[in-house]
Amino acid sequence: MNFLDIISSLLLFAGTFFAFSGAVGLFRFPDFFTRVHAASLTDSIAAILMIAGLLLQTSFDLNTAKLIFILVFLLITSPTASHALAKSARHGGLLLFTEKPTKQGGTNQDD
Amino acid sequence: MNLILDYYNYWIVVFLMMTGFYIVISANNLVKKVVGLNIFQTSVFMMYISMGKVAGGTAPIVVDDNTLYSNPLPHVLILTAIVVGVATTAVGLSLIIRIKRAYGTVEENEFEHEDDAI
Amino acid sequence: MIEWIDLILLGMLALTALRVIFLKDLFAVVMLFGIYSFLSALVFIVLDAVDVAFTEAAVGAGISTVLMLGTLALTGRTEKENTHSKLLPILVVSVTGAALIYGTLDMPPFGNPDNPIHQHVAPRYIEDSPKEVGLPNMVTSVLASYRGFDTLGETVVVFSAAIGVLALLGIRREEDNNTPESGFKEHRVLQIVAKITIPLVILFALYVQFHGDFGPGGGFQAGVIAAAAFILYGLVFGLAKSMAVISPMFLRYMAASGVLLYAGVGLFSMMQGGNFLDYNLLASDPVAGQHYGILIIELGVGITVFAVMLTIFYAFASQTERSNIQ
Amino acid sequence: MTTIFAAAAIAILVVMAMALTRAFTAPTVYDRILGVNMFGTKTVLFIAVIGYLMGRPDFLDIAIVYALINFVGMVAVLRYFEYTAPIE
Repeated sequence: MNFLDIISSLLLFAGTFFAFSGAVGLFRFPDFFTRVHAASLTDSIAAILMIAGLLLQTSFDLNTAKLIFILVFLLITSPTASHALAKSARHGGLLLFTEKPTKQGGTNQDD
Repeated sequence: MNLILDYYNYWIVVFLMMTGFYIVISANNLVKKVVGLNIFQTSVFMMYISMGKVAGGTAPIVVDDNTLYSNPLPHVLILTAIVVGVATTAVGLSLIIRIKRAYGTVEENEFEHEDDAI
Repeated sequence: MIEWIDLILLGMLALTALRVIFLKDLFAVVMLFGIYSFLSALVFIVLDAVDVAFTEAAVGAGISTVLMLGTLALTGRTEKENTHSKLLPILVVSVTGAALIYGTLDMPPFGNPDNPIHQHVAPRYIEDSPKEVGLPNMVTSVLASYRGFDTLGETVVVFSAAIGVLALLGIRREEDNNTPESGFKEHRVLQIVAKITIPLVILFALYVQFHGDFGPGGGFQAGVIAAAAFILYGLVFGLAKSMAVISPMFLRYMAASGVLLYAGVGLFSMMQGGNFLDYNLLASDPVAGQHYGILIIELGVGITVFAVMLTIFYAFASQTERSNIQ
Repeated sequence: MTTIFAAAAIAILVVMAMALTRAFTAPTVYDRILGVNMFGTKTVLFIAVIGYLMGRPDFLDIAIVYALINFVGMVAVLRYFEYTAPIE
């Protein structure tokens, strides 16, 4: 294990930690909007950390370019998807957990 | 124990196949039937790919000499089968849309009782 | 290690398939089917079939999900209560499953290099194709050269699927511009991000098309990825704008010309005095001839698959838009 | 280094399993989509890591396709909701 390997494993470890915390947030937060917040933030930071960890393992070649492409693509699309999802959830009538449910009720069971 | 190690892959694939089969024959809704058909189809693909795997081998793209590669032949067959599979799925789904327009329903037990059923 | 990952992925697949049985909400069924496709592509990667994983991820998870959602928008979202007896299907399924599992006991063990399947044709491909065809990706060599005739058949099947969908659904063109503007009106962020992403995706499709000889990829995958870029455009900006970029009529010519390009290479090699699709005669050097042949027929496959996928999307989307307006 | 990659791969698999559970048992439709989306992005990272674990990192193309298809799928889902109200 040389110096680069140690840095890269630390980055990978941090990335998986954030990914895991995001997944826990998916279950533990009280309403949809807080859950989407947890999921989208940790998605981005996990992608940055893990791909940085992998980047340290490549020599400077095509794989480096591909990893950077993946990172850029994820950083553009993943927050956009979360934003659009949260927006259409708001338009679709989901309520924050602090808001009082209206007559019809704010939650939805779909099973 | 050896038996399980040798065959677990095939067994799970058979299980998936049967799940897809069950959805196809038990579901009422035609869209769900198509999903079941796709699950069945994908598990057949997995069966082929499992047969082509060589333990300790690597993907059949040349790196250097004296490397053990997995069998490329099933990959070729399945690659084209996947594209043909989505083409047939598209035809099936468009048939469903036509059925919906002609009978007003896509539940198979509902147009059995209609008078205008063929 | 890899075996354990394989086992975990297969377990997740089994759970997903089981969950699909009990769901009545068809939207959730389609979502889980998308996950199922993604998971099976992962299994393909673990089992060394990278080209197959590439195709399954693009085709199974992408195009199939989009088409199923389009169908659901027309046919309704919930499955009605099942009136069938559950007993007979369970019986049939367990008997068939037991027979199949009994059958697997006679199969050679999983992953053993001495299995009969690895003794016959495959060694020839693995040992000779890098020399005879000169490409590192054996799957592309076998697909486009050794089994080129087979692949021509598959391309024709894909082409005829487009004909089938067009015959069943047809594509409605919006003649009058009075129809309500489709697309996301209020999703401004999505529109801008889509504008940034689409060129990147098309660039990536071209890379997959022409790098497919050296890494995973090829005409089938590239066609689907390029179609996905235009599908994204159609979804975000509306079908009318997408049809203004590539008209359905042009797509029909494209689909046909791809097949013709493929078959034309075969006829050309016959005129050179060889067999149908014998690329050795396309250039003075056989290996260079193989290169030219594979490049051209992969291009033909890519064009056909792109045009067919986009035509199918147009057909489905014009159905949904029409019913939405009514 | 292989052990580190293996550990990272297993950890991402655990996260994927949690996202899958969320997609199985979601309280609202949107939670289900969120689970599916999270599953997709974690899969991209999983493929990247597993490429290094298997010693063939030149298969990162598949990760790119996953990222792309995940996005297209999300847009298709949101588009579908324009036609059918998600809350009945």
